[in-house]
Amino acid sequence: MAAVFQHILNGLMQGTIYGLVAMGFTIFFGVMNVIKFSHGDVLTFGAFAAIVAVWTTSGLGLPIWLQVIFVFLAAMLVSAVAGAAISHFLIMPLRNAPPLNMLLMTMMTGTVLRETIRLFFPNGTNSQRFPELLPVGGLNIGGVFIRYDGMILIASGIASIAIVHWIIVHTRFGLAVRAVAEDSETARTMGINFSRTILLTFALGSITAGFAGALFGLYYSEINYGMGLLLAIIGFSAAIVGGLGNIWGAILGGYLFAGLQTFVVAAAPSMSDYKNVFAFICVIALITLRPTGLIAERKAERV
Amino acid sequence: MTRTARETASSAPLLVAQGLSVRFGGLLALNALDVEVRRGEILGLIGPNGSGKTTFFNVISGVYSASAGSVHFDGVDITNVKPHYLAAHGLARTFQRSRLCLPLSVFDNLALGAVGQLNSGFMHNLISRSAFRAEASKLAEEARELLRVFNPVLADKLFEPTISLGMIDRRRVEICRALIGKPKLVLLDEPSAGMTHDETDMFMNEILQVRKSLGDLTIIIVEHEMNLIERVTSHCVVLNYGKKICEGQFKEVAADPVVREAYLGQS
Amino acid sequence: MDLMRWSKRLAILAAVSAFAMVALESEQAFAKEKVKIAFVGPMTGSISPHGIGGRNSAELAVKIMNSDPKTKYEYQLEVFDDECKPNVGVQVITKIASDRSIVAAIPHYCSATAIATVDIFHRFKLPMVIWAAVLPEITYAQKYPEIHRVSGILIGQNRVGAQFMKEHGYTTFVSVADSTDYGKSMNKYFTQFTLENNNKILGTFSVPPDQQDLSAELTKIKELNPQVIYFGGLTPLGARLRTQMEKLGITAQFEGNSGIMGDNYINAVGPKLAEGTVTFFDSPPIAKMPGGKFFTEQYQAAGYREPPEAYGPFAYVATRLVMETIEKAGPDRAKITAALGDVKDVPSIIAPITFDDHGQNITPLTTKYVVQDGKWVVWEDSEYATGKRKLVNCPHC
Amino acid sequence: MSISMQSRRKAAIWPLAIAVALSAAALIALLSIDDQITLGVTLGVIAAGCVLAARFGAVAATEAAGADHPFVLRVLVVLAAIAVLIGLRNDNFGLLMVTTVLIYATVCIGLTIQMGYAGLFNFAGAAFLGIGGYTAALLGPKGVPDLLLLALGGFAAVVVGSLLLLPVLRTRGHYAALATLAFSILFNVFLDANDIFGGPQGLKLQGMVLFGWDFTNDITIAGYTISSYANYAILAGLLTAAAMMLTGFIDRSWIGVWLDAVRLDEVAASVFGLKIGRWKIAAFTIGNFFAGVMGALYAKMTGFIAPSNFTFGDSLTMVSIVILGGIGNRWGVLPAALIVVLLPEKLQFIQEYRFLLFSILVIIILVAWPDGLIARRLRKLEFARR
Repeated sequence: MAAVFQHILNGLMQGTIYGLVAMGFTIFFGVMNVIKFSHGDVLTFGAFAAIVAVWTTSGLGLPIWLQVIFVFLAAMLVSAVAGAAISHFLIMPLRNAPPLNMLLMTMMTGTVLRETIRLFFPNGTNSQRFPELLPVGGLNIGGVFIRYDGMILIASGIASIAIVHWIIVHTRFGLAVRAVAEDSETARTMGINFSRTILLTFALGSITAGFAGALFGLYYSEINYGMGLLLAIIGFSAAIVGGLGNIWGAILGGYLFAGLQTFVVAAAPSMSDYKNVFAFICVIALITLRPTGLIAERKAERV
Repeated sequence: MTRTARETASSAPLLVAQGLSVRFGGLLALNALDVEVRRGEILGLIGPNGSGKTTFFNVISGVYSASAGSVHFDGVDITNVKPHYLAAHGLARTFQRSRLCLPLSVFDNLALGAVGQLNSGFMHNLISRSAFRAEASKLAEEARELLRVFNPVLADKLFEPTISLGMIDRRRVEICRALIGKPKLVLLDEPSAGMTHDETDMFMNEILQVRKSLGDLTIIIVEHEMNLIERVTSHCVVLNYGKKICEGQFKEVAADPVVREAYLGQS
Repeated sequence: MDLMRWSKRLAILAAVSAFAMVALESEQAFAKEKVKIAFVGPMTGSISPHGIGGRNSAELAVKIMNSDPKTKYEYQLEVFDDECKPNVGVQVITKIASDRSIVAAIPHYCSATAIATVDIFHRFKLPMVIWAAVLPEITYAQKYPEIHRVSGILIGQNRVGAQFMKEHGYTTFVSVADSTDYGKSMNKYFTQFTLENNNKILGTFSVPPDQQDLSAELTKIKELNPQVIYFGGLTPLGARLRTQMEKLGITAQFEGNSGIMGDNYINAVGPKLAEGTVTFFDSPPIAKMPGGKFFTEQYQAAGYREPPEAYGPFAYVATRLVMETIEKAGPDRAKITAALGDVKDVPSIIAPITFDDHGQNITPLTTKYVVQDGKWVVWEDSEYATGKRKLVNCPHC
Repeated sequence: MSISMQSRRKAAIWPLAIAVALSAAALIALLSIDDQITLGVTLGVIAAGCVLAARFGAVAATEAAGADHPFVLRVLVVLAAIAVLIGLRNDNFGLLMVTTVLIYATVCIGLTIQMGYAGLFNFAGAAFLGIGGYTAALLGPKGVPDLLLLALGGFAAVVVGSLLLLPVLRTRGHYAALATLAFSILFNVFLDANDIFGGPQGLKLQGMVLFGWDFTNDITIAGYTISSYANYAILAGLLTAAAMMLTGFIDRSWIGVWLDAVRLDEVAASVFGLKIGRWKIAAFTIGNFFAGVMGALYAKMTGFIAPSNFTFGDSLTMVSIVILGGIGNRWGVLPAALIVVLLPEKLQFIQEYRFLLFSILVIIILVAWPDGLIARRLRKLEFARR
C-alpha cells in the first residue's frame, strides 16, 4: 500500500511538469493555431539560465531564499525573451504558411536551441549538476517517503497553473487573448493590438516553460541540453490528448501521461523498457476514441 | 395546417421531410419540421438569420445527423445516410460560404461535381490512360458548354486556377459544380450573397436559363433577397427558430402576419 | 547570456576555418610524403564528449608524431562523425574505404556502429584499430585480419566487478541498464557473473538513455531493498540514477562500469553523492600509465577546450600505433594489415599492446576505482581499502 | 465562338534537355568533389544557377517541357542516369550516396501522396522504412528470394500501417500528426526493448542477389568496370522511376483530383460523393508501400540495420525533404533529398557544428521559400483529342 502512495506521489510530480509544458502548447495553439515544438527547448534555455543564476548568486554569497528567487526570475526572463523572439522573428512571418511548415520550422528551431547550448555553454554536452537549494530530506509516513522539495514543487506548479488560468480568465490581457483566440479578425477590428497580444501570449507561455525548467532543475538536481526534446514530445502528446486549446485538458493530459508511465513500472517492473511503448499506444488509442481530445474543442465547423 | 393548391398537383413529391429535428447540445436548431418538395418546382426557404435554413440543408445533404424525424428522397429513406450516398442518388448543393478548392483548376472543381459519372478505378486511371484521357476530354467539353451558358469567357478559363477568378465567377463555378453531375435536386444556399442587386438579377437569369436547359430541375433555394424569391419560386416555406411558421406562394406568406412579425421582431 | 562573446567566437571560428582551408591547400609542396589516416567517432549528439575527447587525443598523437623530424611520413588526420548510428557509420566507412589515399582508420566509440562496419573494412581491406567500442562481438564474431582493437571488452569489467562484490560480502543486487546495446550487453555479463558467484539479482530494469525521471523504477527498487544497485550505461543516465536514489532516500551501494568512468560523473552528481561509487574500468588511471604524465601534459599544452574523457588515451594509443606501424610497413593497406597482425608487446602510454589472433588487445588491465573526495581513486590506494572509510551496506569492509 | 478546341502550342524541348544535363553534371560534381574550396565554389555556382533559373522562368519552362514531352523526358532521364553511372563508376561512396538519396526520395514520393495530395500527416516515414528493412532482415535468412523480399517489405509496411488507419481516419491535423509521431517513437522504443528483432544491436543482412546476379560483383561492360555499388544504384533508380511514374499518373488522374479535394475540403468532397475514408486509406497504403519496399532495399544495401537508423529524427528528415521540395510536387523531392541527405555528409569538415548549421539552413529555406524549392504546379487535365 505504501508503495502505491509512493508511486502516486512520484506520478504527481512528473505530471505537474508535463502539465506545465502541455499548458504552453495549448496556449500557443489557442491564440495562433500553431504547435510550437521548440517549447521544450525554451524550457531547457530557462533551466540553463537558472543554473547560471545559482552560480552567480551563490558566488555573490546571497542567502538561499534570495538565490531561489533569482533562479526563478532568471529562468522565466530568459525563456520569455527566447519565446517572444521565436514568435516575433519566426512564427509571425510564417503564420499563414501551412501547419506542416510551422511544425517543421519550430522543430528545427528547437534543434538550433539545443545545439546552441551543447556547443556554446561551457561543458554543455555534459549533464550539469543543479545545486540543491530547497530543503533536503522528507517525512516518512508509513513507508511513504514524502520529499519536502517535491511537495513545495507540486504546490508551486499547481499555483502557477492557477495563476495562468486567472490571468487568462480575469485580466484585460486575458480578455484580449481570448478574443484573439476566438476570432483574430474580429479582435483586430475591435481595437485589440494583435501582434502585441500574440507577443505577450508567447512570452507568457514561455514563462511557464522557464518556470518548469527551474522546477525541473531543482527537483532532479541535474539538467542537460537534450532534456527539452522528450519533454516537448510528451507535452505535445498531453496537450493533444487533453484537447488542444483547453488548459484543463493539457493538465489532465500531463497527469495522465505520467500516470501511464508510472503504472507500467509499478505493475510490471520487468516490462519497464516497454513503458513508453505502452504510454504511446494509449495515446494513440485515446485520440482514436476522442479525435478532438478528452476535453473537446467546442467549435463546431461552420458549413 | 393550411392546404394549398399545390397539394392537389399530380406530381409526386421528390423530397419529403417529416418531423425533422436537429439538436446541438441544448439548442433545438430544427424543431419537428415537415417539408415537401415537388418535382420540377423551385421551393424558397426563407426566414430570419439563425432560423435553421442552412441546418436544414446540412441535415438533408448528410453533413449533420437528425435527432428525430425522417427524410425521404425520391421514395428512398435517406435519414442520416452518408453524404456520398446522397450525391450518388442525385442530390447536389452549394454552400453559403464558398467551398471551392481554390488551388485547383476550375475543371478539377467541376470534376468533383461529376464524381458519380466518372470512373475512379485504379485500372482506368493509372493503367488504361487513353480511356481516361478520352473521359477527361469529354468532361471538359461538357464543362465548357455548361460554363458558356453562364459566361462565355469563363469557358476559356477552364484550366485556370480557381483562386484567380472573381467572386461572381466563383459562384458560377460553384453552381456549375452542383449542376454538372445532372442531379435530381439542387440545394442553393444564398447564391446571391455578397452581390449587388443587378448582379443578383443577372445571376438568377443565368440560373433559370440553365435550369430550363436541364429539363426543369427541382431546386430548393435559401435567400434573403425577397425580390428574387418572389420571381423564381413557386412555393415558399418560412422558418423561425427551427420551426415552420408558414408556407404557400410568396405573396401569401409575405402577407401573413406571423411572418411579418418574425421578420420585424428580428430587426 | 554573453552574446558578444558568442558572436566573436563564431566570427573567429569562421575566420579560422577559412584560413585552415587555404592553408591546407597551399601547404602542399616539400619534403615528406603525406599519409592520410581517418579518425571516426560521434561528434554530434549526447555521446559527443567522448567522440570529441577521442578526436582531440588522436589529433594530439598526429601532432606529436609530425613534430618528430625522424619520421618518414607526414601524417594527416581526417575526422569523420558517425553520429553513433550504424547507417551513418556504414556511409562514412564506405567513404573512407573507397578513398585509396587513406591507408588506415581509427574508428568508433559505439559498438553497434562498429558491428555494422567491420564487414566494410574487411571488404575493402582497410586496416583499422578500434579505440573505444567494447562489445566482444566486434572482434570475436568473425576473424578479419583488418580488425584490431586497443580498448578492452566489457566482459572483463564485469568479471572483476562481480568478484569484487562477492569478496566484500554483497549478496543482493538490482541491475539498472540503459536500453542501448551497451547497456544490454553490460547487463548480460553482469547477470552471468553475479549468478556464477551465487549472488541474487532481485530485479532488472532497462531504461531508455534519455529518460529523465527514474522515480518509478527507484520506488520499486526501494521495495526490493537490494544491497547494491548496479548500473550499466553511460554517465548522463548514471548521474540521474545516483541523484534520484538519494532523493527517494534509498541507501544502497552504487556500482558502475566504464560508462560512468570519468570526471563528468562526479561533476554531474557532485562530490558528496559520488562518494563511494565503485567502478571497474579496463585501464589504470592516466597518472599510473607508463606515459600518463606525458599524455596529460601534452594534452593540456595543446589547449583543448574539452577533456580527453576516459577513452582519450586509447584514441591516442590507437592513432600512435597505426602511425608507428606505417613507419615500419609503409603506407600500404595490405602491409599495414600484415604488420598490425604482428603487434606484440608494443610499448604505449597505457601499457604494452598485444593483439591476439582476432586483433583484440589482451593486455588491458581491469582496474577497480572508487570515488573519494570528488576524485576517482584506485581502490587499492583508497581509504576504503584500508578500512578507514566504508562502502554502503558493506558486510565485509 | 469556337474557342474550345484551340490547340495550345507545345513547350520547347531544349530547356528540359539542358536542365537534365546540368543536373546530372552537378550531381557528379557534388559527389566526386571532396576538396572544401572547390566544393564551396561548386555549391555556390549551383545555388546561383538555381536561383537564376527560377528567376528567368527556366524552371517553369523545364516543367512545361517535361509535361508536354513525357517520352523525351524519360529518355533524357535514362541518359542522365547512365552519365551519372559512368561519371561515378569507381566512386563507391558517391554511388552509395546516390542510392541513399534515391531511397529517401522514393519514400518521400510516398509521403507526397500522403501529405501533399491527401493531406495526411505522416511523421513515421522512417518507421515504415524500418518495417521494410526488418522484414528483409528477418525473412532473408529463411530463404525468401530477394525480389519477393522487397515486395514483402512493402506489404509488411502496409499491414503494420493499417493498425494506424483508425486513428488516422478519425483524426485531423495536429491530432493525426500525433498519432504517427507517437507510432514513430513507440516503434523505436519497441525495437530497442525487444530481443527477437535483434534489440538495440541490430541485425546483419546478406547482400542482394537478383536472378543469380550477386550485387557484390563489379559490373564489367566492354572491358570497363563499374563499382559493385552501382548495382544498388541502378535498382534504386528503377524503383524510384517506377514510383515517380505511378505518382505522376495518380496526380494526373481523377484519383489525384479526389485526393486534393479530400485534403482541401472534406465536407465538400463528401457532399459530392467521395468516400473520404476510402481515399485516405488508398493514399496511406500506397505511401507506406513505397516506404516498405525502399526499406528492404536500404537494409540489403547497408547490410545492417539497427533501431537507431529509424528514429523520429529520421522521420523528421523525410518530412523536411517533402516540405523543402515543395509540398505536393513529386519532382521537388529529388533536389530536396539530395540537399538533405548529402549536405550533412558534405559538412563533415565542420564536425560538431554541422547539425546547427543544417537546422539554420532549413529554417532559412522555410522562411525564404515557404512553397519549397519547386512549388507545386496547377494540374491541367487537358488532353488534345487524338
